[in-house]
Amino acid sequence: MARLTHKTYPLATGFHGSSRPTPSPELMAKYGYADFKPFSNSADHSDAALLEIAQSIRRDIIRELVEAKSGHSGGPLGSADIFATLYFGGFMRYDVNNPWWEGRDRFVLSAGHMCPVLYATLANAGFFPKSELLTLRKFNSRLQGHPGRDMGLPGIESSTGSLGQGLGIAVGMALADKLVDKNDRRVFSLTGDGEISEGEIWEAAMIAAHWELDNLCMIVDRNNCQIDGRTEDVMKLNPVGDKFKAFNFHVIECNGNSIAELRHAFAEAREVKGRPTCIVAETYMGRGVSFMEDDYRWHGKPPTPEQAEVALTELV
Amino acid sequence: MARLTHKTYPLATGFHGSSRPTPSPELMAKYGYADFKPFSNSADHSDAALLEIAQSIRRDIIRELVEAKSGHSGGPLGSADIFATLYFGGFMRYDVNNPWWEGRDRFVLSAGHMCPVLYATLANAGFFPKSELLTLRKFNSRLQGHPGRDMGLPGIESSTGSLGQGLGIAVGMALADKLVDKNDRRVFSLTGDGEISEGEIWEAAMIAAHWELDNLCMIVDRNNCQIDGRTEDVMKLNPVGDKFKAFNFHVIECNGNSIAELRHAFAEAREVKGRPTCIVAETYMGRGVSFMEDDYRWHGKPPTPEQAEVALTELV
Amino acid sequence: MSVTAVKESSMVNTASTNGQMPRYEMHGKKATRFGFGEGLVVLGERYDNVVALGGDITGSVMTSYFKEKFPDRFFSMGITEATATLVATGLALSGHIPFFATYGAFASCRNTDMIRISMAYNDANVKIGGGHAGISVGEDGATHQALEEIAIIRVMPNMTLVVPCDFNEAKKATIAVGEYYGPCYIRFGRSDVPSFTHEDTPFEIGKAQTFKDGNDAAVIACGPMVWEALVAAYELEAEGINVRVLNMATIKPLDRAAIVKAASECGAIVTAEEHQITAGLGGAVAEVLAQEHPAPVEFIGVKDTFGGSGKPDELMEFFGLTSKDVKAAVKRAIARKR
Amino acid sequence: MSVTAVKESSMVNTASTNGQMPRYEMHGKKATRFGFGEGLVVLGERYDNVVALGGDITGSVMTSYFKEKFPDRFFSMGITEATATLVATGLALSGHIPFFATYGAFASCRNTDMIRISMAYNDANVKIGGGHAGISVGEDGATHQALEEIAIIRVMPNMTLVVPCDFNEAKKATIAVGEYYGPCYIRFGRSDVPSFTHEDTPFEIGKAQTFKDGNDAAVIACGPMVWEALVAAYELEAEGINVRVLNMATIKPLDRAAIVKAASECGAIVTAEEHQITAGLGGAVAEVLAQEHPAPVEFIGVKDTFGGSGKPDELMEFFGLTSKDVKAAVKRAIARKR
Ligand SMILES: Cc1ncc(C[n+]2csc(CCOP(=O)(O)OP(=O)(O)O)c2C)c(N)n1
Ligand SMILES: Cc1ncc(C[n+]2csc(CCOP(=O)(O)OP(=O)(O)O)c2C)c(N)n1
Ligand SMILES: [Mg+2]
Ligand SMILES: [Mg+2]
Repeated sequence: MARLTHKTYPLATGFHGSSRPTPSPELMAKYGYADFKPFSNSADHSDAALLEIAQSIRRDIIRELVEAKSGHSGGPLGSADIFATLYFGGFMRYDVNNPWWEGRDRFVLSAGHMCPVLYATLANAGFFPKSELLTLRKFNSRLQGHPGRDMGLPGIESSTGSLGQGLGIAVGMALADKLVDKNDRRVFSLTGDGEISEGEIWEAAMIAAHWELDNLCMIVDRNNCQIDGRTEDVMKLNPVGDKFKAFNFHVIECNGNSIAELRHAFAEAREVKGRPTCIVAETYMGRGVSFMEDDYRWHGKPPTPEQAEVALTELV
Repeated sequence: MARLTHKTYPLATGFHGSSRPTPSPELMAKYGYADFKPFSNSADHSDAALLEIAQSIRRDIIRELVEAKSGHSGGPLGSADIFATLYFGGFMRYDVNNPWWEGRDRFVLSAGHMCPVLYATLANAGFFPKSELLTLRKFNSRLQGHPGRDMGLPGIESSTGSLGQGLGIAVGMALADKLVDKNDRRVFSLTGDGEISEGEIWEAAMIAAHWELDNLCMIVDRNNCQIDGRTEDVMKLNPVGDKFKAFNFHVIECNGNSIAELRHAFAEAREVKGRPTCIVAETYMGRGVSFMEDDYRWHGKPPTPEQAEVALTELV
Repeated sequence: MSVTAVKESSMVNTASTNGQMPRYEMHGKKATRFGFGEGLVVLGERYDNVVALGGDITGSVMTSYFKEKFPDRFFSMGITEATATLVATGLALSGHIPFFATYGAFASCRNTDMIRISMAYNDANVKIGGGHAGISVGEDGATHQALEEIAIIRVMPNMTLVVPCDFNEAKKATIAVGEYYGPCYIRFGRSDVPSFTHEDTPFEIGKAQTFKDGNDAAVIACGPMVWEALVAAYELEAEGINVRVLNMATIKPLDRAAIVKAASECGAIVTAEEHQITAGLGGAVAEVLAQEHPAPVEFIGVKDTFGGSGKPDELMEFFGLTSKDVKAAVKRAIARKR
Repeated sequence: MSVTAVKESSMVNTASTNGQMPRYEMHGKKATRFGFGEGLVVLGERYDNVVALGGDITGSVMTSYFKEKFPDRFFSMGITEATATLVATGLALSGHIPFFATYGAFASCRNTDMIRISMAYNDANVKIGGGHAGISVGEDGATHQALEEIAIIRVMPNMTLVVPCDFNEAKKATIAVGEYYGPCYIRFGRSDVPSFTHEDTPFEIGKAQTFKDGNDAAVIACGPMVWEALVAAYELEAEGINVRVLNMATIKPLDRAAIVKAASECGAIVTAEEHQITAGLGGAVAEVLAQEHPAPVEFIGVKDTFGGSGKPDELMEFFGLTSKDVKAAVKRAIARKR
């Protein structure tokens, strides 16, 4: 029997006939992007080293957003520690020189609006040059306002942006790996906390547990904030952990702004057998920038140039 | 300030220009429908009296289905005790002579395919003559294959048939009663158990709990059966009670084929304050008909005339 | 133009078109869903990366065949149409060719956002099977009678939409859809409908097939309405009216050339579909003609209302979806020729 | 027909149409969503059974105005578009007039099954507001640029669909929709667009409004494309081409008579919408013309692709949605006249 395959990666179609945006040399110099050396992915990194990477990601989020003049600050900053730990702490296998390597672990950003942190993470890992971060949300950029697979950006496994969908896609990937291809690849997916009010999250959870997808690790960015206010005011989510437990997940609750706790959580998740894991990571929206921290009004706003300067001095 | 109202009940549009189907006098005589006296709705009924009504409902389900030659036997028979207790045990206020009475409690059948039991219940209560039961699923009948509000059948509060939708409608009704009109009407809704794999059930649950709709009582017909097999094989639902608890419901687990237990459950639900109630009613699909009981293959099949005869002798 | 006038003018073309094409005959009746089920098994035999997802009605939409034959490549999703579409996307992005089938009402409406963003925008190689198309579903009634999928699916960029006309074509179309790259939707029905195509009747995604020649008018139909169109056309032939019948099995990408050719050679068009008269095949044809070759079109379809319970035949008649209706529409269309 | 020929033939009509209608001028820019927000407040003031549901973006779709003014009649639903539609249905079946608004992509796609069965089949008096229509959304990109709602909503029986052209009309349309019985969808946009209608500009559900007279061609437009059409028409007037501009604010029920009249008096039609070119307003117009008065139509819309990030203006230009595109289309349409 044969396998019917069609070349699908990278798509990189973009806006046909239009060229990609490129940042000016001045801008690149301003941010010192020209001589950036990517960080490595290794279990040997100390917590301090991972925190340094997280702060580097945060600085890049600020730069992305201030140049884009629109986009989401709060969630990305709050979850930078999660991304640093996951991508640089040796928990995810990937090859920046061969981004579509068949053996890679995969990450699906279910909360698509949080893409600035994913883009910054990928750039810090060396998937593409940091300069490209400065094209976020610009016409024909590979860094779309919400991830667009049609743009072919290395490291983007799926288009997302409609809340509640990415987790189901991740479940499909985990199912493919564990039950069809029977390999040892792992799949990670991050959702916002407001996002889990979407019913598809619970459908996906039920399916993942039914099929005992222990190669799936989802992370809920529990920052208690969404657009219209505090989550418990907009739509009561608590007790989040109990919900996933009742849906037959292995649940790990941790401080999502603590590299040490996140490392433990990801390490524990890797050992779980017979059920998927949900890491409920308690974070602060806007973490690291004093005037943004824990304030839901920063969900979807970029900093002004002045605010960005302050933020960059705080994020050291 | 004014209230803008438009006459909306009953719609009764049906298939314009077509007449309603009518069963033959012979058929009505065969089933003894001509001299049927509706049962009353009263807390004074003994358990035995309610069981008798449940059996009457069951017989009518068999008659509906054998005449329709298609439709759902299993769920309706299994849940007849729930309907008998709810509609005739004094838990729901309604007036068969004024079916759209403003003060009525409302029932939304979220599992629309189970309508034969609802139709039989309404006929046994006197909402419409029993003879009409014999028009189930026939061209231009008010008894559609899945409830159609356009037909204007008294007692049908909403069209349903797409699983997972009725509960959300019931939540909207409960919200209207408790928080907008601030009256003491209650809303009931029954879902299948397979049905709760639909994500909208969990969205609706979250919303009901967020708004503390203690005037909402949902019932899950926990018969462990759905079309493709046993629920835990098709999609693992357990622990059902824990799921609703984690979604901040007051949960009552009971034997859904025991009138006594159901009475306690509905009575308890009525007293709960600050949260909606979910009665997880453990039933047997096809209850009361030996060759159907607990067999998922009877989900969506009518009895043959021979089987119907046997069933009617068993259902005394 | 009176009917008499129609007859006379149409006489002119009779000789040139008569007898050039094989006449399609009914050879039994079988629902198109069985063709879908069998086609899926063929795909399973050919390719080991074809997988299927169940939506708790596998025995109705005939994914049960695949499930029995390839239990290791079948995965039950419970009743979660939205997320089943997402899981299929995840499988597709992993190099598999997932089929997810359920009733068309839920296969196109419960998951529309997922079709749009996860399936179509991702250009993911997911195949959705939508069963219980049209009001011929019968007794289940309006909620289960899918009449909106053509509009909903064809508005989505990147999607391919196929509506086979009978059992044989459904089988061929399913196989073709499986071997074709891209997000696809295939629509099929519950009730038995005439079988009239053969194993060797041509089928190609994106190509209309001429099932009967004629130049007085053309009926462009899809699904089981193709048979109704043929019956109407054969009957009209006896009246001296030569009607071309196009089987427009692919709604997207649409065979625009065949439509323009039909309009320019016949001058009058009838569209026939078991779908809302709004935004469906009729709409697609009208769009092409408006852009390329304006011509009178008569629409056969459900006239912007919901269905209801009843016997399939009873409903088809009540909703105006029979060969009789096609015939009358052809005459109206011809009468509108200038 | 060459452009020169067009000019000559069009001269004939100039005198009869020139100067008969007030010329619309831009008086500022304001997004239509603000009209929706303000209209909803007016309804709240008029009727105490008007209620609103929030989908966690109340500040984007301007239900925030209602929320501030009538906190007791506003209910947050979290991010649950499907179930919010159901809750709205329950409220409507209780005699209330619920408005639920969110981004159009989710207001029409995340809840399509709910719109079909609970809202439309129930004929429930629910009002859905779909914001962020079209690619003028800008930087958020394709997922958030709703381009499919017209097709999805107009295929549903019982639905009413309104697409206002500017701030003033959005406000009037919202009030009208609230006072009208039945399931309705109103579409509005995120970005500032020219304001050009006035408080007393007529608006009626189901009626097209002629915003400019002319008999050489007619542009039938909806939403902010009406302004682009007017600009094109005024520019063409200087070239001696008299273009009628119809504001087709109601897509369903459609003002068929106005379309037929435009075709018969002008002989060439252009449709313009910030929507997929497939199955939208263009499709609706093509359907009417095919059935009643075949005529050449040129379609302005997004050509069956997804959008993407960029500045609104940049995108409108790239996707061919400017007055320049309308102008060119008018010339093409006239060239196709016979
Ligand atoms: C289906 C859908 N509905 C609504 C939106 C609009 N939206 C984008 S982000 C967001 C809030 C998400 O809250 P949360 O998941 O907590 O993310 P955070 O605010 O913490 O970044 C909303 C409502 C969307 N993108 N998708
Ligand atoms: C949205 C939707 N998906 C699928 C169906 C088809 N369907 C009807 S009943 C049913 C099984 C429901 O199982 P359960 O709720 O346990 O009811 P029971 O079999 O016990 O009567 C399915 C899948 C439907 N009606 N609606
Ligand atoms: Mg949050
Ligand atoms: Mg069940």
